[in-house]
Order: sequence, then structure tokens, then C-alpha cells
Amino acid sequence: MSMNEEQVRNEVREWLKENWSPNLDLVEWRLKLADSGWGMANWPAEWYGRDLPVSLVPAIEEEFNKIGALTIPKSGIRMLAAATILNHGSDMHKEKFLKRIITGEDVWCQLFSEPGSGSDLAGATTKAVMVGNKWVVNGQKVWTTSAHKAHWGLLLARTDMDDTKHRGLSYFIIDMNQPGVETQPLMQMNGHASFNQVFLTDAEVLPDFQVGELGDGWQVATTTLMHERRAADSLRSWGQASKGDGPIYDQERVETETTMQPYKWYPQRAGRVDLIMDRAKETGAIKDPAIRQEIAKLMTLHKSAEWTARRARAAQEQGKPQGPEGSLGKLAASNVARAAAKVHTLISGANAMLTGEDSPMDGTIAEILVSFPASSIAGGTDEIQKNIISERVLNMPKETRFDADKPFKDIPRNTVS
Amino acid sequence: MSMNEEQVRNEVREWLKENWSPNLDLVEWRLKLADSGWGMANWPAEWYGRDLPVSLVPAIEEEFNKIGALTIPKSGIRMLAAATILNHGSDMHKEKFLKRIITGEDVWCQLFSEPGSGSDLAGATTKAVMVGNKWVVNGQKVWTTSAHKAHWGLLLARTDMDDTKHRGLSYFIIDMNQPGVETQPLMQMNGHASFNQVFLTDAEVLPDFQVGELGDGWQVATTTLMHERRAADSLRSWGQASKGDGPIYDQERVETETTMQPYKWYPQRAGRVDLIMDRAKETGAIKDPAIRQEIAKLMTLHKSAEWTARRARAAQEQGKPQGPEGSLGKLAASNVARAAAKVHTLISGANAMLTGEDSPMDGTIAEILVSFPASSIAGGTDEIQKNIISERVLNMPKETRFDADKPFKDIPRNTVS
Amino acid sequence: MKFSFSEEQEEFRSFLRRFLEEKSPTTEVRRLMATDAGWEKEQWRKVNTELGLTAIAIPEEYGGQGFGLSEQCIVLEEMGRSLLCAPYFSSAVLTANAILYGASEEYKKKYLPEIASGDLTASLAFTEETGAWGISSMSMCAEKTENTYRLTGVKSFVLDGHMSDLIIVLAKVNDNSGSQRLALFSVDSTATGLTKNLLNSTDQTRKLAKLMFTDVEATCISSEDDVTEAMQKTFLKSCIGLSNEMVGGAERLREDTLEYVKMRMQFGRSIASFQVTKHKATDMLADVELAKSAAYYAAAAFDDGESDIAATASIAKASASEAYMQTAINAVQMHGGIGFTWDNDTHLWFKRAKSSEVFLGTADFHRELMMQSWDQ
Amino acid sequence: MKFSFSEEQEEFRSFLRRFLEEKSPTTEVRRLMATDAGWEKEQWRKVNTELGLTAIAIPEEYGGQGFGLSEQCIVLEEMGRSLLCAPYFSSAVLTANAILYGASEEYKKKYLPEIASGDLTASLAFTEETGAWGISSMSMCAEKTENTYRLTGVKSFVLDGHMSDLIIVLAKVNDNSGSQRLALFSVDSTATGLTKNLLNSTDQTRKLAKLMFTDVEATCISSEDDVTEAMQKTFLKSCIGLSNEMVGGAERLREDTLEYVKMRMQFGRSIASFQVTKHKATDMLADVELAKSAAYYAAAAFDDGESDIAATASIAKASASEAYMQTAINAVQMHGGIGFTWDNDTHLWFKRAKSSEVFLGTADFHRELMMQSWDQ
Repeated sequence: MSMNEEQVRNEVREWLKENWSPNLDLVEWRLKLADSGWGMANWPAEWYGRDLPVSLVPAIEEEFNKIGALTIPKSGIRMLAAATILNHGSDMHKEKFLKRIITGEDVWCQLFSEPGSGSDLAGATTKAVMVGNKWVVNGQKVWTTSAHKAHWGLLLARTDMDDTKHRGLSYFIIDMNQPGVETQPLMQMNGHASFNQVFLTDAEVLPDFQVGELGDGWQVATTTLMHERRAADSLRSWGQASKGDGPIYDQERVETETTMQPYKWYPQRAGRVDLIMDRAKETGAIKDPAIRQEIAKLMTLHKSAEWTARRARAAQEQGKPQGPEGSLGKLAASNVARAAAKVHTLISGANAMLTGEDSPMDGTIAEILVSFPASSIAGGTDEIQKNIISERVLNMPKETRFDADKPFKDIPRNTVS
Repeated sequence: MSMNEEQVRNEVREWLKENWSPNLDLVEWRLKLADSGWGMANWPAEWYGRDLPVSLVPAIEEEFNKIGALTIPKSGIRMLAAATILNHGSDMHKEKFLKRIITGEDVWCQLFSEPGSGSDLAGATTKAVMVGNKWVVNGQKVWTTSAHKAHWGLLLARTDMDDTKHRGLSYFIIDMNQPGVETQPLMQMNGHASFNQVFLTDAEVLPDFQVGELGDGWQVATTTLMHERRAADSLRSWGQASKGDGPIYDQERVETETTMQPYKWYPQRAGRVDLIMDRAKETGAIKDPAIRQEIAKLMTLHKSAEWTARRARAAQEQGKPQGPEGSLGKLAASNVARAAAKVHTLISGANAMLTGEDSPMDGTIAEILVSFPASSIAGGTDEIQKNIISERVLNMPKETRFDADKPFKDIPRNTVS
Repeated sequence: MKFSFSEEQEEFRSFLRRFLEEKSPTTEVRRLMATDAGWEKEQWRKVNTELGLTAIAIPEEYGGQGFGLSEQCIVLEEMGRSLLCAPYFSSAVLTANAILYGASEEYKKKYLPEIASGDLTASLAFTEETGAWGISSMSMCAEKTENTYRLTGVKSFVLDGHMSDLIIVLAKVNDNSGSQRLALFSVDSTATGLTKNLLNSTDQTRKLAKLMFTDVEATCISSEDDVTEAMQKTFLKSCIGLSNEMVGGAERLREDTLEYVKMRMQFGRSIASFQVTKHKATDMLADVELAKSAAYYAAAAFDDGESDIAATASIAKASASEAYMQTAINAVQMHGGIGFTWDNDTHLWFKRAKSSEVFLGTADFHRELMMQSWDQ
Repeated sequence: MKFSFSEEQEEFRSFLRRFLEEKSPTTEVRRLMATDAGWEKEQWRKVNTELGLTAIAIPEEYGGQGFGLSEQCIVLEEMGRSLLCAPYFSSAVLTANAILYGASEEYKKKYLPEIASGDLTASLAFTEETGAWGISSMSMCAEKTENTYRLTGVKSFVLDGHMSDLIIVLAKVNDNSGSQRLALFSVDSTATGLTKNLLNSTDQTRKLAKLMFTDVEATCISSEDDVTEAMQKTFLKSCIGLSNEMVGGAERLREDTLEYVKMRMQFGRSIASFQVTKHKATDMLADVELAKSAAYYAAAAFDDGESDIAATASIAKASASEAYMQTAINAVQMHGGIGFTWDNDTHLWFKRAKSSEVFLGTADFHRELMMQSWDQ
């Protein structure tokens, strides 16, 4: 343990002793964290942080956890907003938004994907045109989590049709509570509606709310996406509300539940390998030698994926550069989900046709069978993943681009989905 | 039955009655077939045929078979040579070569593939340069069956490095018995040497032996390849020497055996599904429920591939246009071969490690396990097959070409394998 | 064996396809699947009367058209393609065949003409709560009274069982000698003591019911002492029928997906121009075509009385189960996010693929059946 | 559990890799595999003495270096990578562990130091002509005489059995009570009545022998009445060792194939630029990396005394069997025709993949083993 870490731990402990109380109001407590800088210690001291290296954050959180003090949830779109604003935002942005991101009072959403640009985000066609002294935005966004509850949106919009695809985009923060923004839930094949469609009809954005320079939108979005990828990796462990008695814990539990609401079916999407052995024993399917083989195949895939993740984490903890094993988690998860759905089908037999209360485990098994296909699509399809791995990890040649150099308006595209 | 067919059948019967005898010498008999035109009845009357439509050939062969009269084997490189010569050759070529193709006195080989151009035949770099009044050829060819026994070779060579890839090629008939042609067997991983490498070092070709115009080589080669594909489809049934007593049958059996020598391992390459059930019963593996599943998977694949071929044949016999089912045989065969090798491994267990006399069925099983990978490579890899099917059957866009328009010398390529 | 569709058959198929495209677009499928019944009497009567679909494979002597399984499989394939919401598989395949092979002349004459005309809908109740598909694993036992039988117990996964006019039940009967035999019973859908529960099924286009019998009066309609063989024939014929229905759905999904990727642009090019998409589309073609061959062959082989028909039926079902589900997975994947939404039609077939994968037995189950018929 | 290689381990690996690249290029592999022996005493002694490879995992008290399985697995992985022709797996893995876990102190002291130094090569004869890998399926039975035992019967698939100085035999012994127990015996390779036949193996780099015993004198070396448990431990440790050897070979094949497709031009472009090639290369990476994780984890778990180690060992072996064979199939395919030729090195690993797929049990076999250990 470096001397530095010890010092920091001491400081945290001291500060917590004086400030933490489970009887505080959640926002009140978070305001203390913002003002002291202990909530986001790796942020600049100037902006609610303490300029500490990110590597010390786990130690700080450990000290919080020891005494049951609540930390700031590090995930969710609002943290992507914070990262983007810290990197590319103006002082006004930082002043206006960062504190309420820490307190959780503002809900954020991300307006990047469009019906016509799913894998190809930079193909966005939503337009922002300067009319008078305001940006006027028209277009349609999709796959937007929490859009209906959001106060602010991170918006990628085209400000120049004549420039190239990547240079014609700009990045804005848009007020979601205005007449030009209409939100519709988007129901999935599993009956849940985790996402929204957002229709922008002459929606307005003040010039001050542009992030980065005009035409730099793609670059700014890249920052958001980079943090999104990291956040996705930790999504599974996220949403575990702290355990404890006291009003502040209750408040946090409500917040977590609300935030996690759209993700309720995510464990099923991943295939619920954890249920396999019990289900096989309880149905007697475990006695079927053919099903035994399928279970064992699944467990082999699942365990080796898990060990691969552990291997990557161990290497990272040793400070080694990331090896190829670190890039395979998402692909492996798709394969596990698909294989698990197959095995659940075999185990459940005729019951695999049923859903809701008639289905095994009150619909959980049924939900797996209509949710697993999302694993290989959401957050970048398997195909896009394989392109990326082959190019970045294996150094294979990039796909020839047909859309890099010409004006965006000349690139063939779909106008609707 | 059309009147026409009945007439033809009568004529054949008459002619056979007068001419066929099992006591004839094989070449003598084939000369009769050449002269009468009954050997290759769909060829032009002028060139050893009778100008009959190809659809009548089965009826003619049926009449031959009824009385045990030998027909002309319709497969082998020499028939590709004949088809190419009939289409693109000069009268001199027809006069010089066709008769001895019918009699089988000349052996032919095909000199298209090179170490640097396997899937991409038009990338051939073997050069033919006119020196004085002869073509002088330098380069290396590979995958050449029977090159060591061949009298003549069908040669694709580059005559212009400045023209485009496809326009810079010309087509020649080369005399294989000359000092500039050196043949080496090419051993495969299964220990057989079905193919040769052919080294051409200042080998000579007379100008008369060019087929088609200068620069038309690729077009001429396309004819050869089209017939090769058809021949490949019928390879399985080929090589069944006629049964019968008499010197002519003995002669044909020797000829067939010699011709088939390089293909001895082809049944193993295809996976020998025919052996599966007996092997499973004899080893007791049939009692293993996991292996039962694998056998059933293989049989499902095998049977449905077989029925797909039957479906295609039935449609063809009804005169319907070829449906997609007709294009899937080769891909299905690769899958069957791979699956069969896996199942043979499971059935044989530890014995799958052994070969030769120590291996089950005197090495047959071992040969399957080191031969099956050729199924998905030889005659066009699975990848090339899938490109072709997606483009021609499914009408999907063609791969962008990087080698179509520029001078061949400017196209990046491997100089050696 | 003849193994290609005749010109008449092809014409019938084309006609039927156009007809169903018009009568059963997905808007209509979505409307009907959201109802408890799952189909509408009047609408179905109109379709059926015009085309005689329920009559097609019933012998002429029982008021049918007397065609073979091959012809009926054309109907099934096209219904699978259009996801037509109708009580066809339950009445005209499962129950009609159970009666045809297992009932006495008296009951064939009584029921088959009505099924053929479409006036009577019928369900076959054979599976129970274990969900086992094997005929021999039924446990319900009929109790003999003076003139009739009485049934107590539960049948489940009964296709259209909540709506059919007639329920044909497979149950055991205790012989005087103490041994058991299988018999067929007819039960009126309004019989006292019969409770019918519609089950929640993921595939809303295929309604399943749980039927609870409490001392329900039933008439024995069996032609023979034991209907095991008749039921096995019914089962394998239904498997072949289902396989044909399945390849119809798989083919439709494959075609729609191909059309979508050709239309969809990303990165300035059609996604159909990506080599990986091209190869996947080719794999899908191979999956579906091979499964089609097996389904077609099995139907023709049944009509021809082929001896290995049990294994052939299982090959068809195993092949269709895997091909349809794999096609559905690929179809969602190739549509991307939009393919996972409710408004996109892909999931309608995806769910049918899932229910059909399981209905009448998974591929694993049928693979074991084939091995049993080959390893005797 | 610690689950990453330390800097020392990584250095050892790099050193070993360079060393083996130099000493065991494929020209050398091809030369040695064509000999009956399969390896050369002098050459092997030189490699072994310099690096102490046979000593690495033998406890210090028996003349070894006392490292764990994890360290030995680094050696095995690198040997699998280079296809080193040496009697390592037979002596230092199979036999050394059988002695370590199953022999009495006397025999551990007698044999292990000599195996550690490399002066003694030894083979473990446990499988018989049935080729079954389960310890309990051995049938050879030792006959007790006054001072010693005598063996009659056949052992087969004995790794390096034709060349080893010492043969350790697993056989049953009839108790006075009439029950049977398993015991270990040592037999001198020159013993009277012992006939050693080199078997023709497809993978010429891995020599197998059939040993025929006719009344051969043997010494019982077991430490306990019954060595079943000791042999099971030996078996699962060997499975883990083999898995690590296998992922070494798979990784090498994967790398070589990737290098080849990057270099190979067709249609005016590197074939590595085709999307299908890129995705296949990614699939290969995933196959191999996941199998590596399982192999590494199993070795570390063994050293840590994890309770679920039997299932873990089987996961490692099943994963390695499938990944190696699949990698080999892809490697030949991606090389195209040239990958099918004898002169190209791909087939050397392809054949090792095939023999390793089967040696110590196929993936199917190990999947059933895992289920047995989870479903008790």
C-alpha cells in the first residue's frame, strides 16, 4: 500500500466520521459529497472533486462501505453526461449541470441512435438548423432509455449536410421538457418497454448548449460512447442498492429501483445460467443424457467465459496491458445467452411454450426465451464487435469505407427504418 | 416417349447388333464409336458425333447398357479438353486431338492453378512470351492431376502484364513431353499424392497450339471450368467400370483403375456416412446416448442433403428451372464430411488415434479423419461457394473488386505461395 | 418415389399463397392473436369453404377430398408461412387422423364428414401435465360404468382445446385381466365436469388449453382394443404435417430478412453487401432448403407407405425444429434492434418457431426416436 | 485464488519459448517424428538438463524443484506450442503423478529422483484394448506368487511405452475375501514375457504402444490397499496438464494462420481483408482464449486445492478438445489447398489436435464426468 493511499484513507475516515449519518436526506448527503469532493474524488478539485488519481477511488469507496456510508452511483446516462461535460463542456455547462448530476436530481438521456442509423451512429440525419438565435431541431431518435423521465438529453444532430458524414455533426444538450420533444415508449418482443422513441419537431436548443465546436459532434460523442462501453461492463454489479436501516437507505432503494426499472429483464436477457442446475434437477431433465451434454456444454462456455473475465481483471490489477482476453466478454455473453436459452427450452419441454403465471418460475423461463436475442444486438451487434476485435486486437485490415470522404448528402442511406 | 427417341433407339440397337463384340480390342471398339458417331452422339456430325440433342444421350446409353456394350467414359480432364476444343479450338485442334480423346489414347491435364492463385484462378502469373516463332513459357502450376502421365496440358498463361488481369491471359495446349516441363508429386496431409506440381522452364508451345484469340484465355478457361463443375457433380458415379467377361472389359477395368488411382481416398474425404451405423453397432458406441444424438444429427444432415439433391434432380427431370436447392450440394457435402469425421472419432474413441493396420477397418477410419478437410476446399472453397450462392441465387451485391480495371502488373499479389 | 410437386400442386400452392396473403396479413394475425379464442368462426368458415382445406386429406367416403398427406402439407406450409389463425392443425390434422386411424367405422362416419366440412372443430387431448409427447406415457385412466365411461384427470397442452366443439381424449382402460390398454374417447366440449383453461402461451397464434376432467361422461370410440399403433401413426403423421408448416414459416422469415438486409443501408452501403451478411444469408438458405427437403420427402414417403417412415418423420421434425429456430434467431439478429421490437413482425414467427420447436417433441427427442427405429 | 501469471512465470515462459523455437523447429519435429523412437536421448537430455523440465513439479524431497501444476503447465503449454518430441508427458506427468500419489515412500524415493533428473523415462500403462479411459474399467489382474506378482494381459495406448525404461502398470488384485482392488506395479522394460509393439499413430509426434504381458514379473509399489483415488487424482491432473499443452498448440496454429491470411493475396487484396476471414479469425481467438482461461484456471485451482476440481479439470479438457480441433479445422480451411499438403506445417498440429481430442477422453466423455460430479 502506497503512503499516498494510506493518507487518503485516513482523510476519508476522518471526514466520514464527522459528516456521515444515516439520518440525512439523500440529496443533502450528496450535496456534502459534492462540496467536499469525496463523492467524485477523481474529478477536478475545481468541479466537486479532489484531483485524485482514479486508481485511488476503490480505496475511498472501501472506506465508505466499511461504515455503510453511501457513495455516488457511478453509472447511468447522467455519468456519461458528466464525463462528456468535464471533457468538452464549457464552464457554464459544468456549473449548471455537474452538481445536480451528483445529487441525482436531474435525469439524463442519450439521443444518438436513429431508426436509420443503428450500428452506424455517425449516420444520424436529425437536423439542427440555426433559426434566429436558436438551434431548431427536427428528426427522430430511438433506443432512448428513460427519455420520458429525463430533464436533459445528450443530442447528436447534423448541422451540415454538405460536409462529410463525421464532420457534419454537432453535439448539444437539449431540454427535454419542451413542446417540440415528444416521447413514445417502444415495446419489445418480450413485452417490456425499456426504451423510447423521441420525436423532435422544431425543438429548440440555445446556442450556449452546444458542446464542443460546431462540426465536432462526432468527436464529443466518442467520449460519451467510450464511457458507455465501460459502464456497460459494470452494469451487472450496478443497481445493488446499499443495505442498511435508515431513511437515506430507503430513499436510495427507491431511486435504484426506479433507475433499474427498464433493466428488470436484463438478467433474463443474459440467459440465467444460474437457474440451470436447479431447474434440471427439479424437472428431472438432469436424468436425460442428451440434456446432460447440453448442460455441460453450456457450463463449459459459461465457466470459461467467467474465468476469461477473471483473467482479464487479474492482469489489469497487476497493471499489465490489456490482452485479447479482455475484449471477448461481450461476444462470449451472447453465446452464453443463446446456449442458455436452448438448454432452458430442453429442460422445460412443453412448458417452454407457456408464459406468465402458467410458465415455470412465474414467467421467468418464458422471459429468457424471448429476451436472449437482445444480447447479441444491444450495445453493438456481435457483427460490429467482431469487426472491431479483428481490426483492433488482431490488426486485420479495415473494411473499405464508402462513406468517409464525400458530402453526407451524397451517401446512400435509409430515410426511415 | 417422343417418336424421335424411339427412332434413335432403333438405330442404335441396329448398329450395336452389327458392330458390338466383347472380343474387340478397347481402342478398336472406340474407333468404331468415333467413326459412327455413336460414342459422342451429341457432338457435331462433322467431328465424331451425330448432331443429336444431349437429352437423347441417356436413351442411347441405356441401349448400350442393355446388351453390355461399352460407352465412352464422359468424365476426366480429357473430356474438358474436348469440350473446350469443340467450343474454341481450330480445325487443326479438332482433327489432331478429338479422336484420341475418344479412344482414350491421350492423357490430358489441366494447368490453371498456381501457388499464388488458388481461389483466384485469373490471377495466374505463369508467363508465355513469343520468342522467335514459338511461345516460351515460364512459371509454376499446381493441383494438377495426372500431370506425370499426361501427353497434353490445358495451359492458362499470361501474355500481357500491362493489360487487365482477365484480358492479359491466353490459353494454350502444351506438349507435356518436353524438357521444359518438370512434374513433381504433391503429397497431402493424408499421405496420398493425387496432384502434381508442374514447373515450366522455357517450355515451348507452337503458335498453332493457342486456343482462342490472344487475350481471350480467361473466356476459354471459363468453358473448361463450367464443364469441370458438371463433371465434379457426377464424379461419384464415375469410375464404375462395366461388369462383364471378355478382354475388352478387362482392358476397361485396368484403364478405370489407373484413372481412379488419384481419387482412391475420395470416399473417405466425404466422411463415409455409410459406415456409421455398422461401426456404432460393432463398437457398442450405439449404446452411448450422447453418441446416439451425434449420429442422429449426422444422419439428419446427410439424409436431408440427399433428399435435397433428389428434389433438385426431380425438378430438373420435370424441366423446371433450377431452384436454390440445386446449388447447395457442395456446401452440404462439406458439412456432412465434417460432421461424419466428428462422429467417427466419437465412435472409435482411443482407436481414432491410430492409423494403418492398427486402425479400425485397416486404416479407413484414420483416412477419413485426415481427409475430410479437403471437402470444403477442393473445387472451390466453402467461402467461394457462399459468395457465389449469395450473389447468383440470392441476388445480393457483389464484393467490391480491387483488381478489375488496372494493369495486372499493378495489382498486389503474392509471388510465391 | 415421385418427389417433386406436379403442376396442379404448384398452382394450388400459388393460389393458396395469394389467398392467404390477402386474408391473413400480419395486421389480421395480430388482431386475432390478441383475442382469447385466437380465431373467428365466420372468417375461418369463409376461407375454409372456398378452398375446402379441412376436407383435403379426409377420404372421400367420409366426405373429404381424399388427397394425400403431400397435398395437405402444401396447405400446412402456406398456413405456416402466413401464420393463419385457424383451428386447422387441431381439427384437420391431429384429431382427424386420430379418428381416421383409431375410431370405429361408426364414429368415423359420425365425425369425419363434419370435420371435413368445417362445421365441427375438434381437439385431440393426449398430452398431460408432464408435457411428455410419447403415446405410452399417458396416465389418465377411464372408468367403465354400465353403458359408458367416465374420465377424471388433467390433459394439458391441448391445441385449441378451449374452443373446440369436440374433444377426443386418449386414456387408458383397465382390462378385466388387470392389464391396461389405450382407448379413444369422445367428450362434448360442454360436458358436465369438464373445465377448460386457456393457457398463456408465448406464441399467441397457437392457443393451448388445460382440460380438467372430473367424472366426465365419455364415449369410447376406438375401433380396436388398443389404439397405440393408430396413435403412433397419428403422431408421426402430425409430426410430418407440423414440419411442413414449420418450413413454411422459416421460408417466409428467411425471405423477409433477405429483403430487409437488401433495403437497409448502413455505412453508406446496403448491409446485404457485407460478406458476413451474404454468408449468413446463404447459411439460412441451406438450413431452410434442407429442412424443406426433409419435410417434403417425409410427406411423400408417408403417402408411398415407406417402411422407414417413423425415422423419416423424426428427421423431418428434428430438421424443421432446428432450422426454424435458427432462422428466427438469425432473422432477429439481421434486423438488429428493430427486429427485437413488438411492432416489427419478426417476433411473430420467432415465437411460432419456439413453440413449434417444442410442440410434438424437440429435436433431441426426435433424434432419440430415430435411433430407436434404426437400432432394433 | 491468484489467477494471473507472475513476472517470474512470464519470464520463464518467454525464455522457454525462445529456447524451444530454436531447439525444436518443425524441421526437427519432422525428422524425429519419422523415427520409431520419436525422440533422441542426447538431444532431449541437453534440453532437459539446462532447464530442469522433468524436475519442475516433483517435490524437492524427491529431487524435484517443487513447483506447482501451474508452473508445469507453462512447460506443457510451450511444448504443445512447439510440438517438442520428448518423453515428457509420459514420464513427468502421467507416471510421476501416479508414483507421487499412488506409490509407497520406498518407491517414491526410488523412482522420482531419477525421473526428475531425466535419467529414467517411464510410462504409465493403464488403458487397455477397449480404449476406455475410466480408471475403474481396467480388467488386467495381477497374480500373486510367493514374493512377487505376475502380470498377464494387454495394455494399449501406452504413451511412449515402446521406449521407456520403466513401465508402471495399473492392475487389479484379487483379495482373499474375493473382492478386487486396484494396485500399481513396476515392470522393467526389458522384463521377460513383455512384448512392446509400437502402434501406428496418425499423430507421429505422439507415439503409442501396445504392451503384451505374458506372465511378467512385477513389483507392487502401491502405498495403499487401493489406488483408485490416487489414480483419479493422477488422471485429473494429467487432464489439466494435457489441456494446457493443447491450448499451446491451438494458440500457435491460430497465430500462424492469422499471419498467413495477412500475407496471402487473392483478388488483388489480402485475404485478411475479407470480412468473413476477419470474423472467423475473431471466432478462433475467442475459442482459444476461452480454452486457455479454463486450462489456466484449472491448474491454479488444482494448486489451490479447490473442491470442485474434478469438474474443473473436465471443463478444461472438454474446452481444449473442442477448441484445438476447431482451430485446426479452421487453420486448414483458411490456408486453402496449401494447408492440406504434407509440406505445409499445419497438419502437424492438426494431427496433434486430433490425438489430443481423444487422449484421456473426448469432450463428450468429460461432459458426462462434470455432470456426475455436479449431480450427486
